[in-house]
This record gives sequence, C-alpha cells and structure tokens, in this order.
Amino acid sequence: MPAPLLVPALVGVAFLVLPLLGLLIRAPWSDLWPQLTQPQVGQALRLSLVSATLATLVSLVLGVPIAWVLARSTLPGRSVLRALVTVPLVLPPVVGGVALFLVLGRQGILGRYLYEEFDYTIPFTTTAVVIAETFVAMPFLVISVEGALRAADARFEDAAATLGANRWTTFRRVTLPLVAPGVAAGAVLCWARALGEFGATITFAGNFPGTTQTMPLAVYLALQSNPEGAIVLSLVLLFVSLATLLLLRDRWLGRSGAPLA
Amino acid sequence: MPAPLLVPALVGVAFLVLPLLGLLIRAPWSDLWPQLTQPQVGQALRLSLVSATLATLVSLVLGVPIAWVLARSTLPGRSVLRALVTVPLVLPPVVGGVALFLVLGRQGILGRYLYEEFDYTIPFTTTAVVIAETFVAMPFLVISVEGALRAADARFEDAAATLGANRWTTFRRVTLPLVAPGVAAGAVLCWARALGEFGATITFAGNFPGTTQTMPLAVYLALQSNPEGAIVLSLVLLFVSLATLLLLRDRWLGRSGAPLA
Amino acid sequence: GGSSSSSDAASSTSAAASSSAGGGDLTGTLTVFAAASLTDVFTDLGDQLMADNPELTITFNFAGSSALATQITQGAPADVFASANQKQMTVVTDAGLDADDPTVFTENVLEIAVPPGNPGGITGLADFGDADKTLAICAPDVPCGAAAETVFAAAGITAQPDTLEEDVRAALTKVELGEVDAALVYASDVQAAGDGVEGIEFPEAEDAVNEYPICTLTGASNPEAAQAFLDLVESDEGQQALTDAGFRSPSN
Amino acid sequence: MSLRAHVVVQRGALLVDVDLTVADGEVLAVLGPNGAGKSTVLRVLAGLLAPDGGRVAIDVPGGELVWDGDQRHVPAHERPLGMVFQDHLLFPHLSTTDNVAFGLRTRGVRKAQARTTAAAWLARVGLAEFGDRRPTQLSGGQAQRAALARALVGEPRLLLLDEPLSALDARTRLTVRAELRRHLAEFGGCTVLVSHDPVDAMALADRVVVVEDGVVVQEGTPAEVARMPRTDYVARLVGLSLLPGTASGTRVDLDGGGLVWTGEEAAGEVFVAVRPETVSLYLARPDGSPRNVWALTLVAATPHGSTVRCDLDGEVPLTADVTATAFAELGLVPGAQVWASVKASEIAVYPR
Amino acid sequence: MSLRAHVVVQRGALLVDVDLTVADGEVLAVLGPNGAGKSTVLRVLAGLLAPDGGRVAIDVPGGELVWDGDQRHVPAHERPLGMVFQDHLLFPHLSTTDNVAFGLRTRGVRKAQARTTAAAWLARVGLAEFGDRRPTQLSGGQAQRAALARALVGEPRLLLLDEPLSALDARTRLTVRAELRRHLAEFGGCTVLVSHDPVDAMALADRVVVVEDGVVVQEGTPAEVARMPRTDYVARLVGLSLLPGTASGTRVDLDGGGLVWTGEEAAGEVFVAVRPETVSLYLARPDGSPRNVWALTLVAATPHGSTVRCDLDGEVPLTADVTATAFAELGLVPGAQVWASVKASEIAVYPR
Ligand SMILES: Nc1ncnc2c1ncn2[C@@H]1O[C@H](COP(=O)(O)OP(=O)(O)OP(=O)(O)O)[C@@H](O)[C@H]1O
Ligand SMILES: Nc1ncnc2c1ncn2[C@@H]1O[C@H](COP(=O)(O)OP(=O)(O)OP(=O)(O)O)[C@@H](O)[C@H]1O
Ligand SMILES: [Mg+2]
Ligand SMILES: [Mg+2]
Repeated sequence: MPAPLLVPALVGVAFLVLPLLGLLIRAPWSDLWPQLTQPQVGQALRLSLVSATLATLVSLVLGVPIAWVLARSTLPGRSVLRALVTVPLVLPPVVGGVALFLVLGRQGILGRYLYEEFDYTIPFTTTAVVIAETFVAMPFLVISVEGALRAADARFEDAAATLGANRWTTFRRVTLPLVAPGVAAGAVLCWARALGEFGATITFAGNFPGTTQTMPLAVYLALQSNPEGAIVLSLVLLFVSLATLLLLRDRWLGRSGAPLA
Repeated sequence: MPAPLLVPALVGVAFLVLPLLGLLIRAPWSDLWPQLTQPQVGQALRLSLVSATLATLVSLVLGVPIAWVLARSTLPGRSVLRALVTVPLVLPPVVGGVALFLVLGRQGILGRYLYEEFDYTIPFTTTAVVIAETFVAMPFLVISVEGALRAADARFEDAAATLGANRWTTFRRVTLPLVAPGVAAGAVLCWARALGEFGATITFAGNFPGTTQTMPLAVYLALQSNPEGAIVLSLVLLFVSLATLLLLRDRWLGRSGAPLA
Repeated sequence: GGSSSSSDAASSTSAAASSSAGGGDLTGTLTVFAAASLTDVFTDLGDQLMADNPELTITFNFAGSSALATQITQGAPADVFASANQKQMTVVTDAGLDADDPTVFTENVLEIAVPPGNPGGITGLADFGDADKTLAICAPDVPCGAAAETVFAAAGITAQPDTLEEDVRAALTKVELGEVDAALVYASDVQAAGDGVEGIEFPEAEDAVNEYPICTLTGASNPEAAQAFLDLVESDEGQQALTDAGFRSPSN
Repeated sequence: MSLRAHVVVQRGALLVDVDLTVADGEVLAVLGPNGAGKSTVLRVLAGLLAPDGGRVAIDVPGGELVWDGDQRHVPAHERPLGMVFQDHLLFPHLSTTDNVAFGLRTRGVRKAQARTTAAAWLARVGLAEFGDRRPTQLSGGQAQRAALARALVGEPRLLLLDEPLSALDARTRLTVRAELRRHLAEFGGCTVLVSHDPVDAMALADRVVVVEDGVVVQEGTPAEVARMPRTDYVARLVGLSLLPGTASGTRVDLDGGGLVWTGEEAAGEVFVAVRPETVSLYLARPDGSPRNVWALTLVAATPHGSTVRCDLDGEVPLTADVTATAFAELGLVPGAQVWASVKASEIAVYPR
Repeated sequence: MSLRAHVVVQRGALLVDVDLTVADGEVLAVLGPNGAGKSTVLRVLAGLLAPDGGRVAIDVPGGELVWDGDQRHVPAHERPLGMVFQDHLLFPHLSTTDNVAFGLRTRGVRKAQARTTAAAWLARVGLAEFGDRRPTQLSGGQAQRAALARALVGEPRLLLLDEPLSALDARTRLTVRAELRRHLAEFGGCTVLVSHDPVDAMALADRVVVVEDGVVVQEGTPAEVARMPRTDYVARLVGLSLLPGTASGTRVDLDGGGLVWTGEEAAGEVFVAVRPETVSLYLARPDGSPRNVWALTLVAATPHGSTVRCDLDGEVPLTADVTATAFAELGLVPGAQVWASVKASEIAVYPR
C-alpha cells in the first residue's frame, strides 16, 4: 500500500478516533446503567432513531429526484437550483429553525392555512422534529447522490432506452442500482446529520420529552447540570448509531461497480 | 421528464427553498448596511471562510486517503474503521468539542506535552477553529468519496498498473480524476458543514472576535440580543457561500463520466 | 462545592406549610417553558406538584431563553414562561402574550469559578485583568456577559479574556476541564457543578444582579395549574429549592 | 414495417449524411472503415442521438410515422427497437438472465414468464449455464452473445446490430450467425447490421450499403458489391484489387499508368477488378496465352491458411494469392522483383 | 527475456491449468473458444490476478526472476508489460495522446517528450488527428487502435494482446497488422497474443497454443496447427473437417462409422483432415477415380465470396466449398441428399 496514502490515512484516523478514546477514558462508566434505565433516555433515543430514519426516508424520496434533475436534466436554471439546494447546509441551524417557523409556523406562509382551515399546527410536534431534521440533512443526500450520478456511465441508460424503458423505468431499474453505493453513502450522511441535529430542532420543535426531545437535546440539557452524564448520553447515542451502521453495512456495501478480481 | 421524478423534485426544492424565502421576506433589509459595515462582521466572515477552507483542505489531504483505504484496501478491520470514521457525524458537536479538549487541551492526552514542552496551547486559537471544523466536517468527505470510489470502475486501475503505474501514481493520475465529481461533492459538503459549524468550535476554540469568532457564533450571539440582526447576518453568510459555490461551479462540474451525447 | 450556598432555617419550615396548598384538584396538562439553567429545580418542583395533583401532567420545554421567547411569539402552546433574564421576557410582553405582569422569582449573582485546587492562583476579580492567565467570560450579548461588563466597569478593571462564551455553561465546561484558569459565571452554576469547580465570591457582584422573571401566558390552556405552579415557585418551598441550587431570593 | 431514413448529423469534424431504406423483412448491412459514421447512424436510428437534419420515418398500417424530422423526435424507448452496442453495455448490476429479460419486463411481461423466455434465448446463443452470472464474470465473447440475446428477445420491429459477432470465436460465430440468420429469416421487421466482417455481411444481409467518411459510396446486393467494388475499401474488403482506368474495347489504360487487357469490351471510365487467386507469379517473364504480364515488386507476404497473400506494387498494384508450396519454390522475399500475369478473361470490368 | 509460465487458477466453475513458454523475441498466439480462459491467463501473466498455483518466471541476465510462485507475487506495475485489454479501457478523463503517453510518464519521461513520442505512435496507427479527442469521442475501431498504441509505446519486454484487432475494419486491420508485425519483428521481448482470427494468428505468431476449457489441447507452429488440427475447434478455425478414426494401411475406419481411404499409409488411432475445397458434390453417385464417395445430407449453405460453404451431415460429416455457379447448377436446398467425393491423395492423415 502506498505510503503517500497510508500515512495521511493513519494520521486522519488517529485524528478522528483519539478524541473518542479521550471520551471513553473520561466517561463515568459507573453512571452508565442508571442513565440508561432512566425512562427519558430510552424515549429520547427511540425518538432520535425514529425521526432520523423518517427524515432519511423523506430525504430519499424528495432528494434523489432532485439529484437526478441536477445531474441529468437539461433545465436552464440548474446551477441556480443546485446553489439553492445547498442553502440549508450553510444556514446556521437555529436560523433554519426560525426560517421554518416563517413558513410552517402558525403565522407562517403555509402554516397559517393549515391552522385556519384544519386547526392544525406543525411546530412542537414529532412531525416538526422530522421536518427540521429533513431540512437540515437532505442537502447532504442531494449533493452526494448528484456526485454519484455524474460519475456514473450514462451509456447504460441509452441501452435501457433501446430496450423500451422510459426515463422513469430506466431510473428505477438501471440508474438507481448503478449508483447504489453513492445513494447509500448519501443516506448514511443524511441519517447521521439528522441524528445529530440540534439547533433547528430545539428552535422549531421545542424540547418536549417524549414528543420532541431527541438525544442531542437531552445531551444539551444534561450538560447544564451534569456534564459527565452528558458524555455518557452521547456515548449511548454513538454506540447505538454505530451498531445500526454496522448492521446495515452488508446492505450498503452490497454492490461494487468493480469486478471481483 | 418523468413525473415520478419531477414531482418529488419540485416538492423537495420547494421545501428547501421556501424557508429561505420566508427569511428574505422577513429580513430587516434596512439593517443590512449598518450590519455589514460593522468591523466584527467582516472579521467573522473572513475568519469563517478562511477556516472552513483550511478545514476542507486538511480534510482532503487526510480524508481522501482514508476513503481510498476503506474502498480499495483489503485490510481486515475495514468495517470497524469505517464505523469509527463516522463517529464525529453522530457525536453532538458540543461533546465533540469536549472530546477535543481531552486530547488536545492543556490537560489533554497530547496537549499536555505541547503545553509543558513548548508552552503552547491549541484551544482559543484560530488553529483550534480549524481543528474543530475539520473534526466535525471530515467524515462527510470520507463517506462521500468512499461511495464514489466504490461506484468507480476499478478496471481502469488495472490498466494503469500494466502501464507501470504503482498504486500511488495510479491513485493520483487515474483513480482521483475518475472520481473527481464525487470528491468535489464531498468537498462541498465538508466545506458547508465546516462553515456552519457551531457547537464544537465554541466549545474547543471559544469565541473571541478576530481569532475564533466565526459567523455562526456571531449569528448565535446576535440571536440572543437582536434576532432580526441575526437573520441579516446569516443571510450575509449564505450569500457569500452561495457566491463562492457558484464561482467554483465550473470547476467541480468539469468532468462528467457520461459521454456528451 | 460552591461557597455561595446558604440555607436558612426559616425557609425549611415554611416549605412544609405550603405543600398542602395545592389541594390535589388540578387536572389536565400544564406546559412550562423555562430557561435551561432551571432544569433541575423546576423538574423537582414539577414532580412535587404532580404528586399533589395526580390528575395533572406537567411538561417542560427547557431551552435557551431566547429560543423560548421565539417559540412563544410563534404560538407555542405554553402556559408558563420562566426566563433567565428580563430581556427575553420583554420580547414576550412586547408581543402582549403575558397574562399577568411578570414577577421576579429568583436572582443570580456572578461568582468566579476556578478548577479544583485553583492551579491559576486566582484570588479575586483583579486577576481578570492579567493577560497571562487563560480566562473566560460571557459574551456581552448574553446576560452573564452584560453583568460581567457591569462589574468590571464598577471595579475599574480592563478584562483580558481569551474567549467570550455564548453561555455560562460553555464557560463552566472549560473550567471543569482545567482549560481556563478562571471564568466568570453565576453562583447557581458553580453550585450545579459540584466538585468539578471551586467558587470565589467577590463584592462587585452585587452591582450586576441577574433577575429571573416568570409569568403565565395569554394562550394558556390551563391557567389554574399555571397559577399553582407560579405559586409553588414563589412559595417558601420553591424558594428553598432555588436557594439549594445556588440561586437567591429576590432582594425586594 | 419499412424504414426510410435520411440521417444528417455533425460528429466532431465529420459530417454524416446518409440515406438508407430498409424494406419489410430486409437485412441491410452497413460496411465502412473505422470512424466512417456507422455507429453514429445507428444511434440516430435508435433515437439516442437527435440528428441535425434529415428525416427518419417508418411505414405503419395506413401511413407513415415520423421518428425524426418535421419537428418531431420520438425518444428511443418509444421506438420498437432491439440494439446490440459495439461495447455490449450489459447492465453490471443484473444477472445475465435479468439482462436478457429486461426488455420483456419493461414491456410488461411478468417476471417468471420473462425469465423463462430469457433463459430460452440464452440457451439459443449457447449460454444456458451462465444465466446466474454477472456480466463482469463473463468472457468477452460470452458477453457479446448475451447482448445479442438481450436485443433479440423483445421481438423488436427494428433491429440495430453494431458488430454483433466481432468477439465470437470461429465455431461460436458459425452457430450464432446461423441462429441469427434463422431468426432474421423469420423476422418480419427491418434489420440494420454494422459489421467489419464481409463474411457476416454476405451471409446475413440482403443488401449492403458502404459508408465512407460519412457518405454512402456504394449500395447493392452482397453479390453485386463483392463482384464490382467501387472503392478501394470495398475492394479490400471483398479481397479484390481495384484499378480505375479508361477503357476502349478490351484495352484499359489505368489512371496510375499501366495497361490491362480485359475479356469483355467496355468504353469510357471504368473499374477493373482482379481476384488475387487468378494472379500467377513468375521469376522470369512468362511466355504464353495471358496478355496481361507486369513486372512488379513484392511488398509483403502474409501466410493465409494454405496460401500466401502477396502484396505487389508497381504500375499495376495487385494482390496475389499463391499456394504456400509455390511461394516456397519461388523463394520470394519482400523487395523481390516478380512477373505477374492474369488471364484477360478473369478480369472484371465495369463502368465507374 | 523469455517467459515460462504454468498458470493454475480457478475462475468460477472453470479450472484453468495452462503451461506456456515464450522465447525471446517470439510471438505466441493463444487461440481458443469463448470462455476457454484466454483472458484469464493474460490477467495472471500481467500480475492483475494472483494465480491459485503454478509459477510464472522470466529469464533475466544471470538467472531467473520469479513473478508468481515461491510465495512471491510481483505486482503488475513492476512487470515491464504492455497490455491491450479486450475492452480497451482507455482512461476517459485523458485525451487520446495523454492516454498513450501515460506509460511513458509513469516511467519518468518528461511531459513534452512523452507527448511527442505518443503522437508519433498515434500516427503509426492512423490516429494522427485524433490526439486531442477524449476516448468517448472515438469510434470503436479508433479506440482499439489507441489502446494498441498505448500498450506499444513503452517498449515493454512482455506484450500481452487480447484481441487487439477485433474492432478494426478490413483495410485498417491490414495496415495495423503490418505495423504490428513490423514492430514485433524488431521487438526483443515476448508477445502473447489472444485472437479469434486465425489470419491474425497465422500472420503474426511464431507459435500457436490452443486452449480449450482451461487446458492446452494443441501446440505448434501456425503451419503445423493449420495442417494437422487436433480438435474440432482448431479444425473449424483453420477451415478443415476433422474425423477421428483407426487406420490400417490406407483405410481408416471412422469412430463415427463410415470409411475413408487415404493416400498415405498409417496405423492405429489417427485423425483424418479434409479440406473443404477438395470436396466435390454430385446429385447422383459419381463413377470415377476417387475412392471416397459418401451419401450425405446438406444441412446449411452459406455464401462466402465467390464460393458457397456447404455443411454436410451423414456418416462422414464434412464441409464443402463449391463455386456459386456450381451450387446454383446443382439447385441444392438444405435437407437435400447429395453425393460427396474426395480424392484419397487430398486427404491428410496423422496420429492422434
Ligand atoms: N461523442 C463524440 N463526439 C465527437 N466526435 C465523435 C463522438 N463519437 C464519435 N465521434 C467521431 O465521429 C466519427 C464517427 O464515429 P462512429 O462511432 O460513428 O464510427 P464507426 O463508423 O462506428 O467506426 P468503428 O468501425 O470504428 O466503430 C469518428 O471519427 C469519431 O471519432
Ligand atoms: N470475474 C469472474 N468470476 C468468475 N468467473 C469468471 C470471471 N471472469 C470470467 N469468468 C469465467 O471464466 C471463464 C474464462 O473466461 P475468460 O475471460 O478467460 O475467457 P476467454 O477465453 O478470454 O473468452 P473470450 O474469447 O470470450 O474472451 C469464462 O467461462 C467466464 O465466464
Ligand atoms: Mg462503431
Ligand atoms: Mg477474453
């Protein structure tokens, strides 16, 4: 293995892993069990996983088509569209939460109608958590899937067209499977970003145990009074999400475009 | 263009763009000029751009090799390695900042030596900002580049080997150009994430105008005292970063693996 | 622990008296929006009120006061708002969302927090003018920073901080980790940090007392329970709990 | 269904401008050198490349359906096509069977049924046991056969084949060619076949179009083209030497100098075609009946089964096939001077 | 440098076990049906696939250098190779010139110099004007020629060519083949050439190895292989009909029944080889000198230049080439009964 790759890779891994080691050494392990058995922690963990997963699913449904439009269509405004899609990446999440209020809040552009017609308000519900996470995390999916689509060989799509597949069938049965590793990578990024989402969620959805308090919010609160407990909580979040990723590993690594030998 | 793609794409774009519209409508434009001319804002903006760019460069240097090791090597522990690399994705950023202290702080595992031997401390310096941003943003780069590498056709690397290129040359002259769209996408994600970084930065680097106060920190503080001003500040950050991305557009979209027609 | 904690015998007797005030007939759901620094005290008080009123459910929404103020002005379903400063309460009252005038239910004063053993050898406020020391104070935009500016002005010290923290908690974390020699924080935070930090009181703190206002809101769905919670907080029992957590009773 | 196409398309520096008609049930072979524009024309017919001009239309009951031209461009997937690409393009994420079944599935055939039909087609091209493999696990020739099966399985009305047999080994080529011929004979649609192998073209095509530099240079039945090539490329392809000249009676004065006597009479500008096996070589000037005797130089000699192909240069550039034994006896080496003779009756002459 | 390789590798269900030696300056052709393992062997020789067993070694001054085996595996980039892949694999992100220059650059040649050399090689394969194009903008045949230039430019010691000419048109094939032959003649290294085209193999190779199902079934000079094929595949390839049988004197009893008289005497298990052009067809049993007369059925007839190739079945399965005129006169259709005769002196016989 070439040293110019191996050495930076080792340095990089050390850089990413050592802080975790520091946390592990420092964590008050004796607190672990009491923390874990607190009902609020279980609730927050469950809510985090469920809402991050829902946000990822919504992002896949809405984001993969956006990526396809950016990579494959010939619309004139594509570069502006791409720039707009990256907006939530750069917006500070708290401001993102405020922006969501302006659209979906009770006085928001759209939220007003919901409230007046159906007496329904989105903020401060679990739905709001999913929306806030989706808003913040979806661009990660869009950008990485677009990259994968651009790198993929479009001639296979020609072949599908000659076999009678319209663009939708081609997308579903050829393009998507071909870029599966890219979509998987994008989904992982999106899920992780949603799982760690804090600013937009606490602003737009509030911090109600059981309905909107996700793990990062719980960690934030714990930091106020019990910093060591907060570390334990974040390690719990960490291990659960790593376990999930490791379990899914075989799936998202399934296909590689490379031949076997 | 197929409706099953176009409709979700439109919904998705609306979802991402409407909140921005809300902000634009709501922003107190008359405040814009006074805000912009505040010296602190210029400072914070410059620091944000410089440190996010440096963090992206460091991430490229360290992260692309990690992605390569994950995608191409046959090391036994790769799946664990991949899981470890995703740690900073899920760790709440504030906890990430604490973790950085544990390693690089004055009392940290490594930082202690720096302090005792050279009387140098990393926290509260611009270096600390870059480190915090790199820690949080690098995994985005690694995961998306790994996805791109997996989707790329490894047979071109065989061809390079038969032409006398060792693995390093092959990487530099064949693999990297082939996955350029994926690396570009990863770098954009990394840069945007670094630009928006808040929690780890304020924890590990602190907040001092001119040396460690980046735009997200300035926005957050402004939110406490002057929410409308905060919106203006985040729009400034937004436009500057969008302008940067649009200017770079031609570069990161340069090559497409697809034939021209 | 923090040296500011004090317990006076009078409040503990009145705590027993007020516990019967609830009467156990409150029902429904009560939603309390409270500053994050009140998490532990309010959670305990809430548990107590729920124990007295089995039909009552209390949900808390703890966050930064400014986030809470934004949420309330955006129509959040809140019955009670307890802010960590007057400024964010003003945001709510300016919007006309307060059902009755806010009252100050507790106060907080600044204290110097140093790592255990005081490795930086901090003795008093004057050390904040020493550029060689690593020091954290709050940013002027947040209440503790405004208070810090006031005390430094009063003491005639030009502060030489290394970082302007976005909240007290962030400053305290750095003290706990030994990364700064001292930070200017609230007494209640020193108390909450337990053995992690040591507190040093200083006289100029009285120049910048931070007041916590509380009020019920116009949109309250459960005004009776809201009032009961307010009463509990202002009762001797509530005040004792706050005092135990390092706050102090309003001076007027 | 018959196809009438006038394809005009700019491709880099090359302007392709080709007229094609393929009748119902007809197989048209498109021959031409590398880079002539053959694949480009197929891409236009398939609807994968919008032409810059011209018109592509097919006959349907009750009239004509325009695919390209008149402001229309029917996309590829709405054209009832089967296509074999030059680099096969099997989907890497599907098994061989699923690759072949793909076209049936897009046209609504049930999964089980589609896979059964696909398996039958795989058997026909000799890949019965390879159905579960991924394309990356096939050899080059196996992949090409799978691509052929994939194009044929949907019973397309228009079949576009871009060198469908180039990677096949000699034996398989015979069976696959026979299979393809059987299929094409039954097949009611039109076929356009691009090939470099004249044998494929002759064996499979009803008509041949030769494209060079983007334009049609010759057209006719395989036999006509084989007998009377009109360009050097075609002559090479069918193994003749082509000499342009001017005829008067049985005498032809070649444009490059030199003189040829023919059996038939002709007049004006003509082509003279010489079959390599009719050329005899001698070390000394032969005396005898052949009136055509030329002194030439041996440029190259290539063994070729039991014969040796000799490239000759001089005033009448020729190719000669002589038996390996004869070649050995003559003891020729490149650069040697030889006498070549051809009977006038063996020489074809036809107007330019 | 000479190459000695014993390649053992499992590839899916196929066990490849092939012994090869290539002497200094020698060109070895590897022939074999699709899926025989030819590309697999080349990948092992290139160092791209680690073999499961065997040994690959080359001679160097003062001894032998082991590339595979004895616990060693020298990676591809340390082997002085040039390789043309079956699907060319030009780098899509580089211009044609830069593709060709790539091997020089990796070996430390300066950029300007490398591009000059590359341009010269592109000119030699007829791509002088295409240097600035991307590979996706080349036609199939142009891409293959660029791949060939890329493999040759580095002056490799071992040249591995996997069907380097399959996409070339007839004319280009001649010139590129001639260019390749010229290069190989000057070239001191070893060449292994995989091809389906017997003409390529015969024209370019000094020795031929025939691989079927992963094992070597015949080996020899092109002429030997062409004259005395040992398997059906080889016989087809060189255009002979191969009949195994048992000889006693000039009589051979075929394993499939039937009887053949030969000119030469032989004994024991033998192969009988019949050249298609020596077979004459009759509608009625002919009287005359040929002792070999069989009643057969016409299975298929393929036009083939000026002749028609007839596949015949019966106790002595044969292929016959008859002129198109004769074929037309006989009025044969598939299924017809015919009499075939061959002179005993035209029939080759050699031990199995
Ligand atoms: N995408 C493209 N952009 C520009 N020029 C192209 C493109 N594709 C092909 N060409 C050029 O157009 C010409 C015709 O190419 P085409 O592929 O049609 O040739 P072809 O007749 O199929 O040749 P071959 O027998 O080698 O496959 C060639 O000179 C080629 O270099
Ligand atoms: N990656 C692979 N995994 C498993 N089996 C494979 C793989 N690649 C090829 N094979 C199989 O190994 C056998 C030999 O393949 P190889 O490519 O060596 O054949 P070949 O002789 O080059 O054939 P062709 O003339 O068609 O190119 C084939 O049956 C093929 O299906
Ligand atoms: Mg072509
Ligand atoms: Mg092969």
